[in-house]
Amino acid sequence: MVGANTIQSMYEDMVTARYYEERLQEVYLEGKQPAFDISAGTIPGELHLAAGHEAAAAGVCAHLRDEDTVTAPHRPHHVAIAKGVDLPRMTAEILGRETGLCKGKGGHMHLFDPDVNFACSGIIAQGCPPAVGAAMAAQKRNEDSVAVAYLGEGAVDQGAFLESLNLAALHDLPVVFVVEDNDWAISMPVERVTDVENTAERADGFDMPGVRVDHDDAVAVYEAARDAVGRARDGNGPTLLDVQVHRRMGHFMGDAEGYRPDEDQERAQRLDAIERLADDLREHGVDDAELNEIRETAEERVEDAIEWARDQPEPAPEDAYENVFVDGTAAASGGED
Amino acid sequence: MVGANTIQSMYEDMVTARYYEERLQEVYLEGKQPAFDISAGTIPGELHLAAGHEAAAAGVCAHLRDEDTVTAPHRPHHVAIAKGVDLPRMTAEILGRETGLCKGKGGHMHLFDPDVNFACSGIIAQGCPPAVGAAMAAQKRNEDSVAVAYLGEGAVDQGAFLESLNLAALHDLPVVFVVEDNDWAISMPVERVTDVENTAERADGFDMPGVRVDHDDAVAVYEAARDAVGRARDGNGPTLLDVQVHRRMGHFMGDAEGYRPDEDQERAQRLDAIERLADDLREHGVDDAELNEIRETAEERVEDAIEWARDQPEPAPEDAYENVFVDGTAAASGGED
Amino acid sequence: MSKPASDPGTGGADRELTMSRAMVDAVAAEMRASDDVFYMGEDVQDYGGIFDSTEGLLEEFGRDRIMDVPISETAYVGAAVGAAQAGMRPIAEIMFADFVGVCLDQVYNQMAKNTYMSGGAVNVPMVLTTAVGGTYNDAAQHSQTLYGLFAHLPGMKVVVPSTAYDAKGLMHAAIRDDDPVVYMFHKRLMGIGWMPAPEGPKTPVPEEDYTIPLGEADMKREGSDVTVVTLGLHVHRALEAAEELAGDVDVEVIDLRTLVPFDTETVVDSVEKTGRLVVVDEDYQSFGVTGEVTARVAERALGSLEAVERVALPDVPVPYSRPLENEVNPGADDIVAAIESIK
Amino acid sequence: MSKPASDPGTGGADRELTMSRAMVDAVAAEMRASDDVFYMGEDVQDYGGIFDSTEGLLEEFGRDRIMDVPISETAYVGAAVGAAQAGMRPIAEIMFADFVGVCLDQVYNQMAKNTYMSGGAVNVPMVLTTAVGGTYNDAAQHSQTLYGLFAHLPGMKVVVPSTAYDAKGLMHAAIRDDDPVVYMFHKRLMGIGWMPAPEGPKTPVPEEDYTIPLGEADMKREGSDVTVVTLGLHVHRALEAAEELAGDVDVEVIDLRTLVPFDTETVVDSVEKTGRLVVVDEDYQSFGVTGEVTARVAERALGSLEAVERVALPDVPVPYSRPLENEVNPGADDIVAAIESIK
Ligand SMILES: Cc1ncc(C[n+]2csc(CCOP(=O)(O)OP(=O)(O)O)c2C)c(N)n1
Ligand SMILES: Cc1ncc(C[n+]2csc(CCOP(=O)(O)OP(=O)(O)O)c2C)c(N)n1
Ligand SMILES: [Mg+2]
Ligand SMILES: [Mg+2]
Repeated sequence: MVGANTIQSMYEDMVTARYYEERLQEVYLEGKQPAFDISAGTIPGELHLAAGHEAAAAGVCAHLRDEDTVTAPHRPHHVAIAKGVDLPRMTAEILGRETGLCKGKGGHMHLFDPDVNFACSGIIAQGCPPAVGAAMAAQKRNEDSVAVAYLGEGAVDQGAFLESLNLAALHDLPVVFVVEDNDWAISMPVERVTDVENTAERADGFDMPGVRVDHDDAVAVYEAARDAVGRARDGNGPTLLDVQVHRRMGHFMGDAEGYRPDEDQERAQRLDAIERLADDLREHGVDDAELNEIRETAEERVEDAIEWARDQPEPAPEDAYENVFVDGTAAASGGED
Repeated sequence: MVGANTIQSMYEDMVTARYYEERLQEVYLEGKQPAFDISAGTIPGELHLAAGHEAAAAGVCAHLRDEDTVTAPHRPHHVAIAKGVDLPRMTAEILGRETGLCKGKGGHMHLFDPDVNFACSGIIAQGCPPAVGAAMAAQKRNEDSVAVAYLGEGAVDQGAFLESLNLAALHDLPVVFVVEDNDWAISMPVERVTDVENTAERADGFDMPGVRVDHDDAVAVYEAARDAVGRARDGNGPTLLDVQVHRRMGHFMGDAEGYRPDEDQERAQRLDAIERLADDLREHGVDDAELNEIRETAEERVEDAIEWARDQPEPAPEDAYENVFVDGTAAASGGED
Repeated sequence: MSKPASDPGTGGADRELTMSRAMVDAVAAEMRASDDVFYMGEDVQDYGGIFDSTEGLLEEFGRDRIMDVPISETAYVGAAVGAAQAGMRPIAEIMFADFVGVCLDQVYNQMAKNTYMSGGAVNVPMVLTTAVGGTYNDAAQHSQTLYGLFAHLPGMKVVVPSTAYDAKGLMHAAIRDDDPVVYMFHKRLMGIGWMPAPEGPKTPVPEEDYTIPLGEADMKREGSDVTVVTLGLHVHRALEAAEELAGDVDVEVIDLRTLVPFDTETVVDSVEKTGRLVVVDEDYQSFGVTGEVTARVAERALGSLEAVERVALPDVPVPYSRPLENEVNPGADDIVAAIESIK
Repeated sequence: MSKPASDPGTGGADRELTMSRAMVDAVAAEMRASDDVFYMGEDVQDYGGIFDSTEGLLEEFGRDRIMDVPISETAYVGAAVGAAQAGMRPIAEIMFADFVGVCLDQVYNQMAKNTYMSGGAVNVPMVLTTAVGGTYNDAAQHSQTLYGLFAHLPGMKVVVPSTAYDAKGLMHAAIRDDDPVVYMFHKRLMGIGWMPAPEGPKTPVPEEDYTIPLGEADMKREGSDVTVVTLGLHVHRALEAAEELAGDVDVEVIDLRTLVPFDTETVVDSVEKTGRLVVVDEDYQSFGVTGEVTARVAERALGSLEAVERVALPDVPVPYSRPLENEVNPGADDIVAAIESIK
């Protein structure tokens, strides 16, 4: 059984993440209207929001500690929030500010918070091998920390993922692979890119347990992840979790989803893991006033982060030459050295 | 049932291939004794011989026509022979001669014979995607030709192979993947690189039939391949065949196999698919005189090829600048243009 | 067939097209002409290509010829290699050039080498299309051009159009070419609704087919004082810089258009006239395009060369934040400064 | 710490080592000093590395620290990235540099960029070792050096030793470096039993630890008439050429030793002295090392530069057959000819 406190804590993460994405959407569109120009506004570049994915983040990360490593793909915010990444500095990073997690160099697809061992990569499935490596480090050091690699269902046909399964299984490494199956890889429905209905089936061929969670029910994810993270932590090797989630927004901001049937979009709105979890909390005796309070607290946290981030300075142009190497070797092997 | 003619034809391929490798081994060592110098002698560079793999070549290629495509890896000769590659010109290529299949530019890991649609690549598993592409071309053109990609058991953890399985299954492409499991990837035994006992298990997770042939019994391979090639030709999609073979020689010439237990090497010598097939032929009433004759004919063919190849001229140095592009664009975008 | 941007197209009657429309125009014409041509990529069907590279093709050619593929670049780029060797003329798209790292082996060890390794027994008539470039804050993994990487590895031709007119002619040439051609289109030039292009790339484009031979640079502006050699987006930034300096410095702007084969003659002739060379590139500076152009000139016209400057990405990954990306991606102002420093 | 080849090591008492022994010596010392150092690669356990790069290490350090890995370069090179970010100091080997195409993304989009993309919040203290080079007829997919490819992509340091003395010092420096270092060792220099090395690479090597700072080129021979800039195997070919010309032309030979960071000063100073530059490289000529070296000199010392020649692989894949490979891989005779053409 999953206790009320746990459910409430997941609920907090999820409403924070949802509200965060909704607010980022608004901030992103600032300066991009009426004509949408990707390079204009408060947040330029691509922005991939994860509304509808929250259960996969909260349900798994509930089992993680700061020492545990998480790698996320191009759609990382909900996972970052559940992993405890510093929200104001993450927001400052997304806004390209000097005090952002990465001094404005990374942006929303490349968030690094070493305090909670969170990292991401914008290249499909390429977060998997480094997660395997973090797990390898833990194993070699006899530490019981684990690593979790998140990826989309569109990423499961990429060599980096498949090779990682084998390497993790071979060394019984403490890794959990979490596939967030939102049915779409940009405009490509899952049937267009693989014949395999759920990725958990692939685990078998790598001698690894694979578990499918058919609904984005945070409690169900939590339970599946308890086993998976527990196995890893106990030295019993990796697990593949395949979690059904729903993409409530476009692939990236500006995606009009012309390719997407209305019913599919409606279904994503209807099947809301957050509402489901609110019902669970109500069953545990949490009343609507309390739920409201949780939501308000989350919203305040998000607003504070955004407000703080907006006030942060942009980096100075010459900062661009720093940080290629940590030892201060000149940025430019060719430039004005 | 497999008829005597078929068995005899496979036997011919296999004894040809075996004798070819034995003779190449001798030719390779010419000029490399007493001190072994890889760049000296009649055949310089790496040489990967396939003695002990013959059943996997003969059993599958028996079902193929010239129009069917085969891609082979770094250990290609037995497959080339079974596919009907021009033996004298192949030998001339291995000896680096002007009249070789590739004018001396390819060498033994890069043999191309478009007359029988044979190609190879020395990069692990990278022959798989082009085989998928050849199958795609056949499907688009409504031709019933098929493609076969050969790879070693050490290659099954490489992204190129795994991605290819998915793409082939997705489009029901006429491809057969043939894994030649010789238990070793250079010095790495299979247990050191994967937990999966036979690769056929991996096929499942890509929605593809996987068939393991546990002994390098050419007749068993033939039967498994009949189904697999037949399925492909009939438009019913790809199959993965995993065939146990045995590496009777070192990984490459010069490999002293210090890492290999004596029993393992002895076992490889003992389990000889060619002898097994000779027994089958005897059961079909072929007597030893006839078997001898087959072998002698094969040996003569090999000797002729080697002799012809030795007589061929080396390419002129300036030929090095030709063939970067087929249209005669200067070889050097930078050189003396 | 090569025409200066100042008078592109065959006459005033030509429609003006964006670069993406011109590119698609050529693909469509080649697909009509031959069933052997087909297009594979991610999101090329219903989406029409993230950067409009296949917009409208699905309707005419259907899902067998405009193929969405799994996110398995190694598998489908390699499949294009195999299909090309089997006699078809596939076009495979890598959505961003930045992603070539997941499939480089198929690109440089197979696609580019099979012709040579086979002594010409086989050839690989395919086109590899890919989007390049920054300027919209997409950070280190989605903003590279990697021109130098592709051009360094032998066996593939490399094309970089800067205008609609060139885009069409180069695409016709690329598809008809019997060798593998990498066709690198700059996102900022495509004329995509949500990524406004500068003025230059939209040009008149003839309805009829025409090819621009691979290996011919194009003088986009004549001048006598300084030679600016560049490609892609930076052709337009160089032209802007040239306009800004007009009257003061007479700047010649050469658009390389293809990196392989390389048109050494046009570049050298120009420097022999002007004596001054500025090489401008959006790729990383070191071990890339700017070094190569400089070296070719130094080898052949050292006596004429009075000064040389390179303006390129200063060997840092592309940073996200606006002031940082602006700092490292050469602007017209940086080109002006470089010209002025040696004029 | 940098020492000319004419007097390598710390004194006559030093043992002579092959390059592979010197490299292994440094790895072993670093592994003794820290449990964080471990080595992953194919055939690095019982085989000791196909090119002797780990010979003898298994016995001392066991299978947990000298790890054979599946033929999954993306997975294990990426695992090294992850382990390095977690604070370890992994060494990952790509058996041949030619294979980097199967894992380039982990190399250039992750290993090389994570430090920058994180604004320095994380770093990736790993070493990527890899064998390079031809001369033994291993053809197009097993003979490349790809120096230019690695050096072009920002965020990784790139090291190419040419002697045992340098190999040890550079390996110590590479492992201790807090940034990713690509350590490219030439097969022909390793002193492998079955691939005889030329005379030069086997040198006296001190027992004790020492580092050679990354970014310092080494003058392997002083001279006043012509500067030859090169690296790897071709240092020895250049020295051979210099000896051959001794008395006639006084040749200076600079061994770059590291490509990133690049020691521009040593090269430019030399050319300012000699006025003549020959750049020699085993990698493909265009868009690579020879162009970059030439451009750096042209930018900074155009006035002193009287002549320049490039001698490199002429943009063809490496052919198999002996006369063909000999033709394209620059020999001492080609270097002599280049020097004579501009002396
Ligand atoms: C190697 C590589 N190929 C293509 C892309 C472009 N791309 C970014 S996200 C995406 C779709 C990913 O779909 P999925 O994995 O299901 O994640 P989702 O976006 O649905 O969360 C693609 C194709 C990329 N980033 N990397
Ligand atoms: C991508 C890549 N990595 C490594 C190698 C080096 N290599 C060549 S053959 C080989 C072992 C292959 O083993 P297997 O696939 O079982 O084939 P076998 O040699 O046993 O026939 C290796 C590691 C390579 N050629 N390509
Ligand atoms: Mg998805
Ligand atoms: Mg094997």
